[in-house]
Amino acid sequence: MIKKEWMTVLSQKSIAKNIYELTLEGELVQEMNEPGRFVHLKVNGQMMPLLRRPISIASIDQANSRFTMIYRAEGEGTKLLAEKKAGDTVDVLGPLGNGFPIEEAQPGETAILVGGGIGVPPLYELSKRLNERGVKTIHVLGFQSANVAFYMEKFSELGETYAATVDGTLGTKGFVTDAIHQYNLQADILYSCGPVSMLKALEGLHLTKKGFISLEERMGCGIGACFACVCHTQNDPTGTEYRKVCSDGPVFPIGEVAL
Amino acid sequence: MIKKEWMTVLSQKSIAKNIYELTLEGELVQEMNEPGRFVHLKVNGQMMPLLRRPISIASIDQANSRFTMIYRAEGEGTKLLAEKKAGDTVDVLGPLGNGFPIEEAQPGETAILVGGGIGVPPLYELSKRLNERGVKTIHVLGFQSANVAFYMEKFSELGETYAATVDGTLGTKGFVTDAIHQYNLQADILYSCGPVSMLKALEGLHLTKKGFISLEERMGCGIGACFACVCHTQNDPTGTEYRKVCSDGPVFPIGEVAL
Amino acid sequence: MSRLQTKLPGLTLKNPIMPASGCFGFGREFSGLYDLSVLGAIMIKATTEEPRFGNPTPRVAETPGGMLNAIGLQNPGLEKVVGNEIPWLSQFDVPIIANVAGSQVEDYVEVARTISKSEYVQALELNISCPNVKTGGIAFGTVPETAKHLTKKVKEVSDVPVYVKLSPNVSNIVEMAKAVEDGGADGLTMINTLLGMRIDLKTGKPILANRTGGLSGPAIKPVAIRMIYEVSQQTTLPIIGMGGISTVEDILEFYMAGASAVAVGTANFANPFICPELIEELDAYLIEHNIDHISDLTGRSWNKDGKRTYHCS
Amino acid sequence: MSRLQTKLPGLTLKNPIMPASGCFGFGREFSGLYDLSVLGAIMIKATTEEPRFGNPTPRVAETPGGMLNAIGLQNPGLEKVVGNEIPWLSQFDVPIIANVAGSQVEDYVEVARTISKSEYVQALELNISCPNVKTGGIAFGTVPETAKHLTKKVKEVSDVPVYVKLSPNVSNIVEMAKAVEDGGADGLTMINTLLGMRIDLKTGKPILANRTGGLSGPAIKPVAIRMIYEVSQQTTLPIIGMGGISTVEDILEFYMAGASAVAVGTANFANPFICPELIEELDAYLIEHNIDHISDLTGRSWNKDGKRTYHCS
Ligand SMILES: Cc1cc2nc3c(=O)[nH]c(=O)nc-3n(C[C@H](O)[C@H](O)[C@H](O)COP(=O)(O)OP(=O)(O)OC[C@H]3O[C@@H](n4cnc5c(N)ncnc54)[C@H](O)[C@@H]3O)c2cc1C
Ligand SMILES: Cc1cc2nc3c(=O)[nH]c(=O)nc-3n(C[C@H](O)[C@H](O)[C@H](O)COP(=O)(O)OP(=O)(O)OC[C@H]3O[C@@H](n4cnc5c(N)ncnc54)[C@H](O)[C@@H]3O)c2cc1C
Ligand SMILES: Cc1cc2nc3c(=O)[nH]c(=O)nc-3n(C[C@H](O)[C@H](O)[C@H](O)COP(=O)(O)O)c2cc1C
Ligand SMILES: Cc1cc2nc3c(=O)[nH]c(=O)nc-3n(C[C@H](O)[C@H](O)[C@H](O)COP(=O)(O)O)c2cc1C
Ligand code: FES
Ligand code: FES
Repeated sequence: MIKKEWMTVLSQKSIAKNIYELTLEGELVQEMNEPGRFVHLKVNGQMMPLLRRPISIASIDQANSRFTMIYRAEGEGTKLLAEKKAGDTVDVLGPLGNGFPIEEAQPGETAILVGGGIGVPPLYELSKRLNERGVKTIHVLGFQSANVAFYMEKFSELGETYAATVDGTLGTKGFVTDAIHQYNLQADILYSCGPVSMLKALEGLHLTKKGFISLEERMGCGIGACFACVCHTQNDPTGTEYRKVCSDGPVFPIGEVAL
Repeated sequence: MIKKEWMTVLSQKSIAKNIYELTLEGELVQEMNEPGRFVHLKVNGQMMPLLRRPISIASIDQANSRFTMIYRAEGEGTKLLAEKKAGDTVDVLGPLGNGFPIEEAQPGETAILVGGGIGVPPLYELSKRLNERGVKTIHVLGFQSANVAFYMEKFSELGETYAATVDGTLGTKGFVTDAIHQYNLQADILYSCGPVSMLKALEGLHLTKKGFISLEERMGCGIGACFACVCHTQNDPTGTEYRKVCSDGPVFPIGEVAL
Repeated sequence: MSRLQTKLPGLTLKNPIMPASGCFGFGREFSGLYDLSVLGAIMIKATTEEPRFGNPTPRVAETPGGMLNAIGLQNPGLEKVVGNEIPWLSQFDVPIIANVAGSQVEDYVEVARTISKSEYVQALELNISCPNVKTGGIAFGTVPETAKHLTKKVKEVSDVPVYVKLSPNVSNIVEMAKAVEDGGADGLTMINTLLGMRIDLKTGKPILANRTGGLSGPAIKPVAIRMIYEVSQQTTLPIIGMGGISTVEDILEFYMAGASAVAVGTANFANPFICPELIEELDAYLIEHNIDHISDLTGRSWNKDGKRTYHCS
Repeated sequence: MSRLQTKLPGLTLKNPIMPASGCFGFGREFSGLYDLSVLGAIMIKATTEEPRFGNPTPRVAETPGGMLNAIGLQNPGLEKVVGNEIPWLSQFDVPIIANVAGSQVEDYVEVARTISKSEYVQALELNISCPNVKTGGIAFGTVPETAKHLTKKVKEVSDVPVYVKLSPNVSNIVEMAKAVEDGGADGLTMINTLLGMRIDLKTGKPILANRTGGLSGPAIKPVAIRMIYEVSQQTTLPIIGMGGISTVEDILEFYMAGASAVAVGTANFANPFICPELIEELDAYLIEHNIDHISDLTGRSWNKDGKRTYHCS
């Protein structure tokens, strides 16, 4: 169920240039069942900034009623969020959307998890869950540069992990697709989150039979009521059929929505 | 000279219902020479609230580069101000306007200082200075009720002090003018700050030959550039002659401006 | 909560607070958050004759104290709205106000005719402030004669009272209000959004794919208050006020300006529970301030009595 | 700072940042805070033929992300402005743009004639967005023909280029801009304030004694950007943009929308040092981003080149 709660900041730390890891505590964590869902945050109790910010759930610790997000402090809202200290509170609406279906990967199969930039975070909880299920995970993480890369070690603990950076300062120089080619990576199922250009390139690779991608879109309500975040379907790319990223997604099977 | 400085909160405490005493530290205090001038405060570094808030200087401690204000937390801005804690900073523009002329009271004379509500604070520094100059001070302080009264003891230390409250919970029941009548108070010079209705009533009393009153008006710039805070003069009550409360005032000789 | 009960043409409302059109879809999503029966009414998303996908994304952008949207009237079309959405919503004990849009007079007339015949629809809200209309451009909402004509045509076919939603993008809002009053409108809803734009400094292009969009939220409240103040003194039509409402104080301000009910749009995004919260807080406020009935406040800023034609009977 | 130097009709500016009319008086007060010679120009307070006291107080009210003002064109009158204020201001090395107001065509013409003959005035800004005009009401700023006629009459008598200040309270800003272009305007300044109101809940009355006032500040920025975007594509007149500017990012947004210079109004109240600060920051921004000249950004949102007629020569 979707809830709204003032959750308490347990810790906040900078883990790369402008990248923060924020852990919150509260009841709402009990509703978090699936990797790939997101929360919608109001960074203060004031009128500005007006809108909530959608941020993915990066890892869940239900036993302790905590969850962690990783985000880039860039605009007005995320910069204010980065100022929060342990003990402060944050207004959280969530969990929202539909996550990555882990049941689509069978125990013994190999899943390739491909993330780009701030699309990486939701793959972390996903990888943990897949591994628990006995699915082997390969991680390919793309960043602009080494100084904004994060969680390489954490992913390495869960499976093979490759990096690609645009400037070559970490891993393969280039994009995640370059790393996939370089290491000739193979898998049964693909899970991905990142910029549309990356998702498109991955779709074009036809690397696996099954695949799931997570989209980003500017949002109003975050719950499916305002039609801010819709996209066309591949079935009806110019017609009136649509999906809402916030409530039908953000995760879709490859081939469902027009990128 | 008018300066703008991020000053540091030394202390903030609630001294009556919704009434706060706030002490700030910084260079700007060196510019504060006269009682009755004010500062223009931006309560945060954000876009809302947009405008500064004018608050009187209640007492000045130049040796320690500190000054104190007393204000009522009522609207959006003053409520945010009330949240400031020691160590926080406040954006202060000032000192602004022209204060109470202490040289108009001669040593040995008696000054009556009449304040109403949040008009009381600037009279405190004034009273200290008059006493230093050898002027005897009588204080008449009007409040709605005992629970919003403040600084009665501090004023008592400087001279005879009378209270008037609308509900009679402290001192004379009624207005400051009732207290003045009740105790048949007499003086050589009047200094007053408070609501216009009170200033008008005082003007009507013709209690002293000389008198100075401090006005309030909604302000834009606070420095005399925007014409937000003008008032007519008694010489030309419907014409184009005017005074700006922020830069010609807030203190005017009785009889100068139309109330 | 009888001090909140509100009677307007075609509508008997438990309370005068309702979600504004386009910010609440057809209620399905919010029904998962709270019981929609607590609401005064629901203004459903604009309905057009044919299904519409709307504009490309991005469709929203944030601005200082407000937001821009260019949804482009996305909706499943008249048939599905009347066949599925409205009947589904009728399970709740809450009046439905159907927002009617179109590209030309005939479209509006067709939608109004059909949707007003739905047994669950209590009133229409004629959206003449849409920037995407084909014939006449924004003329429906900015040219008095055109607005009057449209209102008349819709009134001829509607089985329920018709509220006309005014656009603030005009020099003379009173003239527009009088025109639709002449056209037979039963009430007004105001204001729709102000036309605005934001540019993304990284790309140098407008953030919205549609380039311009409608500005809503607290930033536009002073414009809404001013327009309701002007119009409420010059027409006898009841006004459902909207534009930046997010607190009880805002609601009181709209009433004092001249509103007889209010709608909450953008604030639902920051706090999806805002409508039920405001309903409770407004009731508490009236009790605390010994106000017998919310309608006593209508027009208080210009009318000593504060009594108007439309209030609880 | 040659990358900031800006040439506009009648004006050679060290930089394109100037205080907006009405927010800076005649410069006396701000001259005590910093050297006015750093400014690109100064738009002085509106001048009318006769001295004016303006409206009763309160004259300002705060709104979400903005403020309302109803100063009512208080000024010492043409004679004193030309005789005292302008000569005093001429001690600074900064172009003066005189804001001209009036109640009827003849007033504007008279003020324009006299003030444009002052050796210190480089350009006029025709304020046709004042809500207090006698003849024709707000017609000067909202009826294209009237605006065109006025512009023409003023152009006939003015010794310096005439910029017309457009009101945002219209349905079609392009039509207004084209009308004053036809009337012979040399440039546009936009936008003036949106008409708004706030009600004091304690008294139930409007906060402003004048009841309505002009809305300025960040809240109106999206409206300004939209209008400049539209107008800059449809006329060849250079635009001095304003409406909510308080950061360098805001200035860039105005340029990308189509402005060739900018003015800062309300932000001077929150931070009286804002103009010199923005001038330094803008220069630093251009250096950091390898932008040769600020004018390269003009119209970038709709024009690939971003080059327009008016820029540094
Ligand atoms: C489902 C989903 C999950 C996300 N998960 C993460 C995450 O885990 N970590 C992370 O760093 N970022 C994530 N993002 C992106 C994040 O929402 C934006 O970076 C953030 O909203 C920008 O806010 P701001 O205050 O920095 O920028 P501003 O420019 O101040 O934002 C202004 C408005 O635009 C919206 N906006 C701006 N950029 C984006 C964007 N890229 N996507 C969506 N809305 C945007 C904001 O939400 C806000 O409404 C996610 C986005 C979506 C849709
Ligand atoms: C010269 C001067 C000295 C003052 N000294 C004091 C003082 O020492 N202690 C104190 O408590 N108050 C003082 N005031 C009044 C104080 O400025 C207001 O109470 C305060 O600005 C209200 O702000 P707010 O955020 O509470 O209210 P809001 O309603 O949020 O204010 C909105 C806007 O209206 C203005 N405003 C509202 N009420 C007033 C008012 N009464 N006077 C002027 N502007 C107002 C605010 O400054 C702001 O711009 C003084 C006013 C003036 C003009
Ligand atoms: C995302 C969004 C979609 C909207 N869609 C519609 C619509 O379909 N029909 C309509 O009449 N108004 C629509 N509006 C306007 C609102 O109903 C309302 O008039 C306006 O937003 C002002 O109120 P607010 O400031 O409370 O949002 C929409 C507003 C927003 C923000
Ligand atoms: C207090 C005040 C007084 C103003 N006086 C004038 C004026 O005399 N003439 C004029 O053309 N515009 C006047 N304006 C409008 C501004 O010049 C400017 O167009 C408007 O405020 C938008 O810019 P901003 O948001 O940066 O303030 C005034 C604005 C304010 C806030
Ligand atoms: S954000 Fe409102 S429908 Fe998706
Ligand atoms: S507040 Fe601007 S002139 Fe006084």
